[in-house]
Amino acid sequence: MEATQKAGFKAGLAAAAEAVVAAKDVLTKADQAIGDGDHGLGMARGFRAFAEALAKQEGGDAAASLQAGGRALMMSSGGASGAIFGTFFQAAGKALPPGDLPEPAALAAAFATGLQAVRDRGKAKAGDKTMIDAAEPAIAALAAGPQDLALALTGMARAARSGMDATRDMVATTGKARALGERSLGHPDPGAMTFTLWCEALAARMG
Amino acid sequence: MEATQKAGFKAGLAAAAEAVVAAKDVLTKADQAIGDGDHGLGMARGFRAFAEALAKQEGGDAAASLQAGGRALMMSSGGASGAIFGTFFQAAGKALPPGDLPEPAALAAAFATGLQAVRDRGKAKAGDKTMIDAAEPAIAALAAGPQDLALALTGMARAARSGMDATRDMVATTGKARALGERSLGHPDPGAMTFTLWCEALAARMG
Amino acid sequence: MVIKKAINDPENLVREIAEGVVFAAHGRVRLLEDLPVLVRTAIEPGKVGIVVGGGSGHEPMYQGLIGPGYADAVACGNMFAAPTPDVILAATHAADQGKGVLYLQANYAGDNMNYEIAAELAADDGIVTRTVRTGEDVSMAPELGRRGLAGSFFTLKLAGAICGTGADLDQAADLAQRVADNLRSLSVAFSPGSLPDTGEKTFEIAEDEIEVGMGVHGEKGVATLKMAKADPLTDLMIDKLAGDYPLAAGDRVALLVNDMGATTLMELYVVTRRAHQRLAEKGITVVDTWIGPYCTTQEMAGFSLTLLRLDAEMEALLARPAANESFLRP
Amino acid sequence: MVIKKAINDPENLVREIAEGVVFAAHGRVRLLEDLPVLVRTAIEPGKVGIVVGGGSGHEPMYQGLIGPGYADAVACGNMFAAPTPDVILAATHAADQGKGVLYLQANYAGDNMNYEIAAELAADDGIVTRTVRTGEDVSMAPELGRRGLAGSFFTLKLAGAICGTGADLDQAADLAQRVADNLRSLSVAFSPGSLPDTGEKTFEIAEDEIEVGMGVHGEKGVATLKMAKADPLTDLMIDKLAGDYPLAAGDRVALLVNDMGATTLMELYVVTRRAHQRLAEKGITVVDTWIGPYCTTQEMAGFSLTLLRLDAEMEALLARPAANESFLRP
Ligand SMILES: Nc1ncnc2c1ncn2[C@@H]1O[C@H](COP(=O)(O)OP(=O)(O)O)[C@@H](O)[C@H]1O
Ligand SMILES: Nc1ncnc2c1ncn2[C@@H]1O[C@H](COP(=O)(O)OP(=O)(O)O)[C@@H](O)[C@H]1O
Ligand SMILES: [Mg+2]
Ligand SMILES: [Mg+2]
Ligand SMILES: [Mg+2]
Ligand SMILES: [Mg+2]
Repeated sequence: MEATQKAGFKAGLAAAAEAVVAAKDVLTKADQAIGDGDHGLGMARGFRAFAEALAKQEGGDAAASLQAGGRALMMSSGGASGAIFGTFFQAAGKALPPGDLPEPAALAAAFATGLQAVRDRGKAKAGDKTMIDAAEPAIAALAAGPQDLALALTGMARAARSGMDATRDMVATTGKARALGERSLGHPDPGAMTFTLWCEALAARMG
Repeated sequence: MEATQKAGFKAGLAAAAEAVVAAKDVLTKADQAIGDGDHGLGMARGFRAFAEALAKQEGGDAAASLQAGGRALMMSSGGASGAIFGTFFQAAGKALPPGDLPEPAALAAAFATGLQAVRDRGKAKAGDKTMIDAAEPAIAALAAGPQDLALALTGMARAARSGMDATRDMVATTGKARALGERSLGHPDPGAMTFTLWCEALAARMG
Repeated sequence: MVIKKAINDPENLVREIAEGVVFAAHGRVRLLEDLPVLVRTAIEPGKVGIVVGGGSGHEPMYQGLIGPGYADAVACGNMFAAPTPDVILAATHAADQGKGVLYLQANYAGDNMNYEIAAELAADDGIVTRTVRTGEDVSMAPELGRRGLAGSFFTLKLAGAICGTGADLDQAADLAQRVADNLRSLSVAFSPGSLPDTGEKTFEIAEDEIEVGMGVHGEKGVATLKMAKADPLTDLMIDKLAGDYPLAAGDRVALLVNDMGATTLMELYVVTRRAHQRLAEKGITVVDTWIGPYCTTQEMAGFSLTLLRLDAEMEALLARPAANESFLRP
Repeated sequence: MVIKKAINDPENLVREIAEGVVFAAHGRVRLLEDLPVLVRTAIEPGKVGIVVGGGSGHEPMYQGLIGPGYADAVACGNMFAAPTPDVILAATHAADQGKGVLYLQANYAGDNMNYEIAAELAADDGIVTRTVRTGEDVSMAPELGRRGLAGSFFTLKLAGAICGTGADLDQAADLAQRVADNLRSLSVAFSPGSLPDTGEKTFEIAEDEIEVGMGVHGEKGVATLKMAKADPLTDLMIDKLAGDYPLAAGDRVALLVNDMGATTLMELYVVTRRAHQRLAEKGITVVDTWIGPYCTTQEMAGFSLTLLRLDAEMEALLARPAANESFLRP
């Protein structure tokens, strides 16, 4: 097995956070279509705080990065996505064994724990047109993927995007879009988009 | 002296009132430029009431027409122009000797009394960019005009219009336009416009 | 042009507004049958009556400002047009408790003349009246006879307070005049309002400009500014107001931050904050603050700031309880 | 895009709004140093604390709704974004008088989750909390979990009233839940608001159309209507509200006619009038009426109607005096 990974996981998390911050406008546009138009603003606030927490962190323990970043995000984003993504990262960080560079399988297990915490917190399930529809197939792909972290993350990102694309055909049943019913059809879910962009940037930096 | 007059004075007053009602939009536009944009609405309300008062009036006594019409206008127009035009017609009517068809001289004297009442009420003087700037030269022309009422009214209307035109070059010092100072230059005074249209329609119907 | 307002036939608008007030006041306000006059149903016997009212379209001024400690009767004019003398006269009769009636009006030619005519008719009917006019717009030179803006709220509030203490007509009018003399206001607009009868905008404002010093009827301002942030704009306004008296360190004022229609309360809070800071820098104490829509110009986006310089009597009266019957209900 | 609002740097907006409230409250409200939390300075000892707060941009909800008989502390979120758990937790600590804290929030995913996390953290700190959510938007099917609109005003007002009588946390929460269960709201919009951070409209509405059933964040409505006059529009809304319970002849309700931002009070009075008439036709008694901006969506032109079906206890509590510290001041 040849390691393709080019950067540390912490650097990857930092790059992924910056990518979401940079996508502020496109995320906001997505939320205008079916929500209240603030998703990009909240995620930019949250992932900026995530990146700042990483910068303050001593060392590069992945579990600590996810926990500190998730907490910072939760306490600065606000809104639904702040609670959801904050819960996801915090719970994933708590579940991850110590170490700077996680194994793909361990990371997948930790993310699965994070996603379960999201389900417990928000009571949404697959098909409800939320970030879960990107995260669930993405984490499954990571779990089933190669042993090489960078390659595995690339597979994860690809699965996230097709999960996000599938949200276009879903009628929202949770969050602000649920009132729209059929009017939410045709638009991707903003939170699924954030999760996808995050995965893609993480994979790109690590690969 | 050949009488050119084709209609009774009461019919003339009714036609003049209708003409102002019909000019609602142009008067409103004029008030938008330097006032609050309601002059046409107020005058339309007032002159409609004027015409209704004439319709209810038995006989055709000119003094009674002016008084009843003026009172109806004052109690329905509102705003500055309601008080001003109402005062003008009421005071003029009180000053006019009985009879269906006034002599030009008597009418001029009555209108002069009406205009004095306007001055007393509103404290404006010639040059302040109000209806006075149309009414003053108009009444002077009527007083100095021919013995034939229709011809005299035609002269009155002509003088009113040139008085109104002159208000374009005046800086308002009274009414809503006074705050504008130089910004009021170039626009005619709405009340002067109403007075002019009224004179023109009266002259046209009588001539 | 589609008029995008929740109204019916504009012909009936003034009456329907008044009917809304009556419904919302749940028996405490009635409407005369024949004329658009709102009247408190239980005016305190022996009280000096207070009559207000101007053109409609500025709600809650004046239709919403009726109640104990406020007006006893409101004469409702048409949109932006002073009420006619017969309407004011009917309000006068309804408000009169034998102690005379105080007219509180803003200084506009139409209001001045219609109230004057009404006062003459009231005198014929044996009712003594006194009239106090607010004219506090610092965008105009004083010698022009300044127009009244939202400051009329304070004249009414303090006149209402002193009438509640059993003051007679002259005492009430003298106090109201002192209030009027100590008011200063200035307004700015970001976007115009429109007349409900026609849907037409009252004036145009460029995308990146602010209109400064408009009247309350959507009259154009006396100048335009480039769009500015809240703090410098507030500073400019407060400086102009305070400099106009001029106020001195140690002076005490009441502050009114008035929404002209579509300005958010969020913005008013931001402006309030800066107004307090700027006044504090000058050593001026803000004793109390009112924020919200008090005198509007339809859906105009913009706000006005009003200062009332207080003396001890005014300050005590300002603290007296009062209640509007259909608006500003906690 | 020029953002035509009287604000400064949008980054500081939430804090500056809160500072404005503090200035306007003249010592009766303070702001925490590190977090955007408004707190009454003199909470009655032994009282159940009331914490409210959601996204900002809806003023006066909730920043303006603090005072005796209203909230004890307000957790301020960013524009249209639920406050974060640490902010809510700080508000909880500030409001707690040892008798527990009642959270009153509107049913939105963001608010639900952030309040839930805060409640868990508060429990860790030994503070008992209970949460009541308003969700009264009849434009949504009940099984979707309806979102909360301006009706939250009544939940707060009645919870504030019962807490003023010395009720304990469970009594207060049970009453608030009964209020929430008896609320129904529906909103319509004529023109959209815009986000202060970006200047972007929250959605588009055609020139001749009305959006029906929007959320309070500028979410699109569930349907559009052709522009209609006030009376048929009001009838449609009242019928939908009354039919949803359904209300029966003899029922008694409170009515809230809420301006969503740029709708004139003139219009609200016209709508109030018709709402009363329509309810009377159904034999329903309107016990009391509130009119004005209570929950706004920036400068959106539109309004919502809220009914609260009353029982005897609610009706008595509704009449108890209360005071907002910076808004709705008579
Ligand atoms: N219960 C939930 N579970 C999972 N994700 C959710 C849930 N509710 C909302 N979300 C996610 O949050 C996104 C909206 O975030 P954002 O716009 O920032 O918050 P808000 O809806 O409070 O304005 C949605 O697109 C969705 O992906
Ligand atoms: N003091 C005055 N004397 C004479 N005419 C006046 C006076 N004040 C106003 N006017 C006339 O009234 C007109 C404005 O009328 P209108 O727009 O109907 O009333 P308002 O100014 O109350 O809105 C002005 O154009 C002017 O001709
Ligand atoms: Mg959103
Ligand atoms: Mg006018
Ligand atoms: Mg006018
Ligand atoms: Mg939001």
